[in-house]
Amino acid sequence: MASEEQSRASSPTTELVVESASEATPLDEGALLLRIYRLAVLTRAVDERLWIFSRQGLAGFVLTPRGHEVAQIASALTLRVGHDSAWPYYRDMAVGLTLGVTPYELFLGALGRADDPHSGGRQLSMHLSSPRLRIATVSSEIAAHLPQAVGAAYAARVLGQDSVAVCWFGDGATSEGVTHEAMNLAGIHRLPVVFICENNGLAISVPLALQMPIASVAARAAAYGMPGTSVDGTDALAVYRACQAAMARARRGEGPSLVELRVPRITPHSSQDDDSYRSEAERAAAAAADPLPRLRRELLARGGWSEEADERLVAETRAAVAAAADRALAQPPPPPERARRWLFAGDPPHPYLAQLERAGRAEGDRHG
Amino acid sequence: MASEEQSRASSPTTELVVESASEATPLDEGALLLRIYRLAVLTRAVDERLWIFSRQGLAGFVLTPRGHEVAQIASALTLRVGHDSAWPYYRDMAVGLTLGVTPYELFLGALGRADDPHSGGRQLSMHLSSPRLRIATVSSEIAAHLPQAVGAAYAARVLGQDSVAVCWFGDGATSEGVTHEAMNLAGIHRLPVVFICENNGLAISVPLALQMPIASVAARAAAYGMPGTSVDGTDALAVYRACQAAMARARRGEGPSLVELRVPRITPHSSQDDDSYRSEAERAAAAAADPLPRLRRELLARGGWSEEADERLVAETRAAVAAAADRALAQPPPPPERARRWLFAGDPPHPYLAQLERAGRAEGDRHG
Amino acid sequence: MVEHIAQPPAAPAEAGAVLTLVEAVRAALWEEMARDPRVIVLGQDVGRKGGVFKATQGLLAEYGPWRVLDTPISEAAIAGAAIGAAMMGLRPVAEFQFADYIHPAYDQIVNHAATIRWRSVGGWGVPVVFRAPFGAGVRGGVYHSQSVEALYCHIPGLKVVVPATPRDAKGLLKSAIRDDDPVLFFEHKWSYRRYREPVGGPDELIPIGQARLDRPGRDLSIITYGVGVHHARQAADALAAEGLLVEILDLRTLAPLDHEAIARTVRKTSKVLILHEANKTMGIGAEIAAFIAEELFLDLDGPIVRVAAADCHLPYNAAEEDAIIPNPDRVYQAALRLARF
Amino acid sequence: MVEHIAQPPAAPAEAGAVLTLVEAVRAALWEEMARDPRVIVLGQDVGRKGGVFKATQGLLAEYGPWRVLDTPISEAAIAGAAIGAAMMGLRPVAEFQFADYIHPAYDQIVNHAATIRWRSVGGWGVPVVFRAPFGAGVRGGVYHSQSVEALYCHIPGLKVVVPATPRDAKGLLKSAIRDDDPVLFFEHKWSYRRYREPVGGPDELIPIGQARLDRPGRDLSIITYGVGVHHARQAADALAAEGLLVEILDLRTLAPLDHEAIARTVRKTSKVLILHEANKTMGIGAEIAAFIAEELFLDLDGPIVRVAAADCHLPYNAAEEDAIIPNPDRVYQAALRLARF
Ligand SMILES: Cc1ncc(C[n+]2csc(CCOP(=O)(O)OP(=O)(O)O)c2C)c(N)n1
Ligand SMILES: Cc1ncc(C[n+]2csc(CCOP(=O)(O)OP(=O)(O)O)c2C)c(N)n1
Ligand SMILES: [Mg+2]
Ligand SMILES: [Mg+2]
Repeated sequence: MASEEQSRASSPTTELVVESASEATPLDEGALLLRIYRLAVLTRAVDERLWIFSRQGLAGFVLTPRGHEVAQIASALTLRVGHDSAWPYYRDMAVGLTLGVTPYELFLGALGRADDPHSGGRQLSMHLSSPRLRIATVSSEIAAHLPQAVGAAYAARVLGQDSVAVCWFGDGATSEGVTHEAMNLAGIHRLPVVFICENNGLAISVPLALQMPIASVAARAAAYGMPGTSVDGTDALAVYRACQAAMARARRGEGPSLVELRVPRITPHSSQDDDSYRSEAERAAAAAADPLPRLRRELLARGGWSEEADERLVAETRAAVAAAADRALAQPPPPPERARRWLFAGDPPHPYLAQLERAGRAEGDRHG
Repeated sequence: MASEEQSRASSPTTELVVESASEATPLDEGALLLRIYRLAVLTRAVDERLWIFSRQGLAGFVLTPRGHEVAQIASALTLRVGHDSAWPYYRDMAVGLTLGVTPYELFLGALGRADDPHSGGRQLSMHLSSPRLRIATVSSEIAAHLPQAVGAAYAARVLGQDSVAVCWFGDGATSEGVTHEAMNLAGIHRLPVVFICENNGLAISVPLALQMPIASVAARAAAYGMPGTSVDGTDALAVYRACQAAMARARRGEGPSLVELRVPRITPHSSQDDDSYRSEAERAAAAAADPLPRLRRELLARGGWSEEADERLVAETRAAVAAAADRALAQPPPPPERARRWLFAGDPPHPYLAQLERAGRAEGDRHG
Repeated sequence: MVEHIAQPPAAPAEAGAVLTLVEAVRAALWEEMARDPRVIVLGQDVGRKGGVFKATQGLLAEYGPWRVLDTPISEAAIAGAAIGAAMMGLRPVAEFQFADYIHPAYDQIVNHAATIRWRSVGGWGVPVVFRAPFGAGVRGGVYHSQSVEALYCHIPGLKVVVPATPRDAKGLLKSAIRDDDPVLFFEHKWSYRRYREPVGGPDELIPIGQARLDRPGRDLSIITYGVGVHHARQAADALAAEGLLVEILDLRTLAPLDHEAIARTVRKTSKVLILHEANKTMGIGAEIAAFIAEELFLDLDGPIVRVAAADCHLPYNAAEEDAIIPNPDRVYQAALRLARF
Repeated sequence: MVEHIAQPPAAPAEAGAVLTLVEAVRAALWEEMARDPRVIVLGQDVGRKGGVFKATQGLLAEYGPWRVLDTPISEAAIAGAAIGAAMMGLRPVAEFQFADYIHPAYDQIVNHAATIRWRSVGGWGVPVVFRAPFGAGVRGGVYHSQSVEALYCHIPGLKVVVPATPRDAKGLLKSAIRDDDPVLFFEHKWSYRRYREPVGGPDELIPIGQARLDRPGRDLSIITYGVGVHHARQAADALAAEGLLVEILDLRTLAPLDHEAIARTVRKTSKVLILHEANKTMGIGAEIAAFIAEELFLDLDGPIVRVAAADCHLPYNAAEEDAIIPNPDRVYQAALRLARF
């Protein structure tokens, strides 16, 4: 098949080289953990603020990553930003923050402000989108982005680009027909896709036992001729290694992988949910599995991180997030007459999005 | 869960008890093989006649079971007719003949005659339907009947009926999203479903290697927590045993199974297809795997069957089929003003279908 | 598991109970499940959670997990299993969590539920109800706001019902469950808890296919359904102040349309405004207008006006959403112009 | 594998070549793939077999398996992968083997292809063409006969194109492929090989959104598309014998409708017959009639007549199928009645 000509060996990668998020230098584990921790603290601070907005009636619908942060960050760190394409779902706030989305931009979205570069306030909170960072526009619909990610990987092959498509989704998404179709297509053509399942054991109220007859999502990889790994999604290094291996495999042209990250869902499904279907004990167990305290303890134990540094980080992060929130609050909603803009090509660009794209390109020029 | 109360142990079955197609007495292997062979000869005779109709322009679209006959018959013989529900696809002529559909009825359909009890001439040839035999109405659409079969099995559980839903489909159907959703749902609730894949290695022109990244359909069963077996679909006893085991499992309340029957596709996909995408060698290999000569040789070798008996069977079958064809040819097409009848409940019954149903019920009364 | 089920609320009240629309839906489900053991409910979160809008609350505790099934996120299988179960004698009520997520099941509904009776010359039937909350105004964004009802009205073999009031919701859902054919039943989520009224008792069935004269009038007819009925009432009140008597026809069923009721109101007022929250282009208003322009041309005294959404997806932010969807004031303005034509 | 590919036919001919509709489709694909390496074709049997109607014959040999992809039977993934690939810079042309099997991809098309540009405020675009043979008259039964075009005209963000002639098929498909937004492109399969005409060269683009005056007239307008154009021509010939000059407007694009061209012909003849093979209820004829009844009410001299399928699924047997779908004689009779109104 002519396809063989187009497959190329990817550049060699060693496990703990972070070729992502603006740096491409080797990192030691401690530095990596600290990096993940900083992003997790940032995510938590943004999340806390969103719940406040929600309670104040300022943000209509809050989807929270609480419990998933470390899984999201450690996996997202394995991407080359703006090069690999990212296909997150609605819970992936920390994927966004890791890839370069700012808290200000997230608040613009959650508050439905005109400048929101993701959707101009058209989508619910955390529905990321950034052409510059190659983050595909998130929809609220479960699993629909999986075949799209596979198409992105297919495009990379046709265009001869060394780009991997990375796709995040919940355990609930594994029951959708498109998930099967997407994984199958990726497997047939050994496309560079990494499927990352953030398995929190619940699709809103529906427990895993009512979603699938087997215990492990990763076990399904075999049906698609790809490797499947299941790792503790609160173990930062384990997540990072598993995703890095899957990325390396994709870059070597060996095809897709499925990585299952087992995580707790600490909050209700969303700000609209009451979690009444879980027992007190179940909720407590989820809270006890919070990855943040664990990571903090790990950093302190390793040395090079102190209680004082930690307090400073949290305080500084909160202050920065509060400032971003205030800035976003001061922004206006979209002008009503804009409602039908961008249904089709040819409209003038969204001003703030265009500005970010220009700045991103300029930065890219400097770095390239 | 209250479900447990509703699950009941099914009646014990031994492997070679045919509880189906009007008899429930133990059969020896020889008798079973002969029975399968007779039905295969009948199927072939009907099929031959359909191709003639097609060439004469009398039947618009012929879908042929050639190569699949033994797989279809031996699997269908494991059903209790009118009790288990049958969910065939468009290639399953021999499933129909085995369950009690007559050649005359098939010809009525292929010729688009008013009396066709399956669809009144509304659907293409071989689109079976028989409430009395519990054969669900076949659609031309790949895989769409799989979740419906699962629903039928679910209904049996809710209604406390000891009925299995048996679902036939091609390798092509395994790529559809609904197939995944259906198998998953059946697995979760351990529903009494037998999934039978007639794998002929082709979805029209698309070879298995472009349909799935793994070699075996049966291997996918593991993803749904059910057993999968792959057997040579031209080996009558192997097919029968595999399906019988799956039926027994379903009746015991242990849940669904996936049985892959590997078969040759001897003809082009349909009367509209030219098979130009297969090499001469590929077509020859398919023809060489014809299950009929093999079964005939086996019967002759076992004894109890002779060349003369065989010639007589073929001649008698051909004559009976020709008579049925002539009878069907003499029937009128539907009256045009009937076109919109049966869009909704409340219309008068289809006359010939009603007659068959009445006769079937009467027969059921006698046997019951 | 059972202990974590939300407290089962008391069984629904008798005739005359004053309920919201969503309570009326729940009451209808409850009563029909009590009446007929073949009725089952399936969908995402319908059991342990009782539905994201609580339309199925308490059913799991009352009727058990085989009759109240929490499904995986598999819309095509939800629809397909409901179809197969219906063919084998059950009366499934399949819930889609939002109408916006019914699309993955489109094939099962239009290619199968709609065709099975016809293609088997009456041999098989599909008594399924496909329920879904729909509609805008809740700031739900692209995927929690859609009006999808028109997408099913082109398909023979399907019935499409949209109740506007609690009483109709209860009586129509009961009719839909007892109907021998597939019914799409769309419940406007913005209206779920906004209005209360006395509902009928366990035996009140409201027939599918019959419009309801919501308010008799003289000068102009507003033909509408769902949340449109409430907008029309407000607009009509305001127009009364201008001396205009507006007739409001609540269609209740979109397929089949009640052509006679439409003809009656057109002949009476000769001026027609059609109102729906669904997009204007190819909303059911198109079919109603076409029917009138074809069959009642000589009865018309002015153009047939449509007030509907501005052919756009629906955003989360209020400013843009309000710019797109109809509201009582827009209905008032359009009606005034038409009345003066 | 390569040796079994059907003999690659010669590359498509130049401007003026006399082609059938399906040959014109193939020529457009061939030329656009030659012109732009980002164009790919994917679908079931599009490669080794060259498509069940041979619309893609020879493309695999010419452009290789990465640009001509034989997919599994996964309509949702075909659409979804095309969307994702388009977002990353390709220009995919996704084929559904029959329009009847596009429904499993409905969600990807209406919830994603249609929304992605809008929901990302222009950040992402989806330049995909979704092609499918459609239409009746081939005795294909319920699943090889459907007219599904109307099901996409309610959805903002989608364009819907239906060529009636080979020249239009070629020029419109080329425009669709070069369009930056998703286009549904439906090819009437009964017309695939029935008519031949000279087609345009590699640079002839026929713009999406513009109707074509197929035949100027005076007494009555037939507004139609697809196979309807051919029925209308026959009916118009017969009506000419009665002294009636019929104007035929071929819409070519159903979304967006060419409102100006519709207005021109209505103002000219004041009598309108809308013709389509799709079911009457909620076919695009409904929208056209509603538009006219709303915007051109005073220009009308008679009811707006629709000739369309009788709201039914389509059977395999000829007797019932012919009773359901329109034909030139039915158009003739209805036009005559309208002319005499
Ligand atoms: C196709 C579709 N069906 C239903 C929904 C409604 N819904 C929103 S979130 C959700 C549960 C998703 O669970 P999971 O995929 O495990 O993600 P989690 O929220 O647990 O991270 C459901 C059913 C949806 N968004 N999309
Ligand atoms: C949903 C759907 N998509 C496409 C088709 C067109 N089609 C008809 S038969 C066929 C191939 C089916 O292959 P397989 O399932 O292996 O069955 P086989 O014909 O080989 O027995 C295709 C693609 C269809 N019928 N349904
Ligand atoms: Mg989950
Ligand atoms: Mg096959």
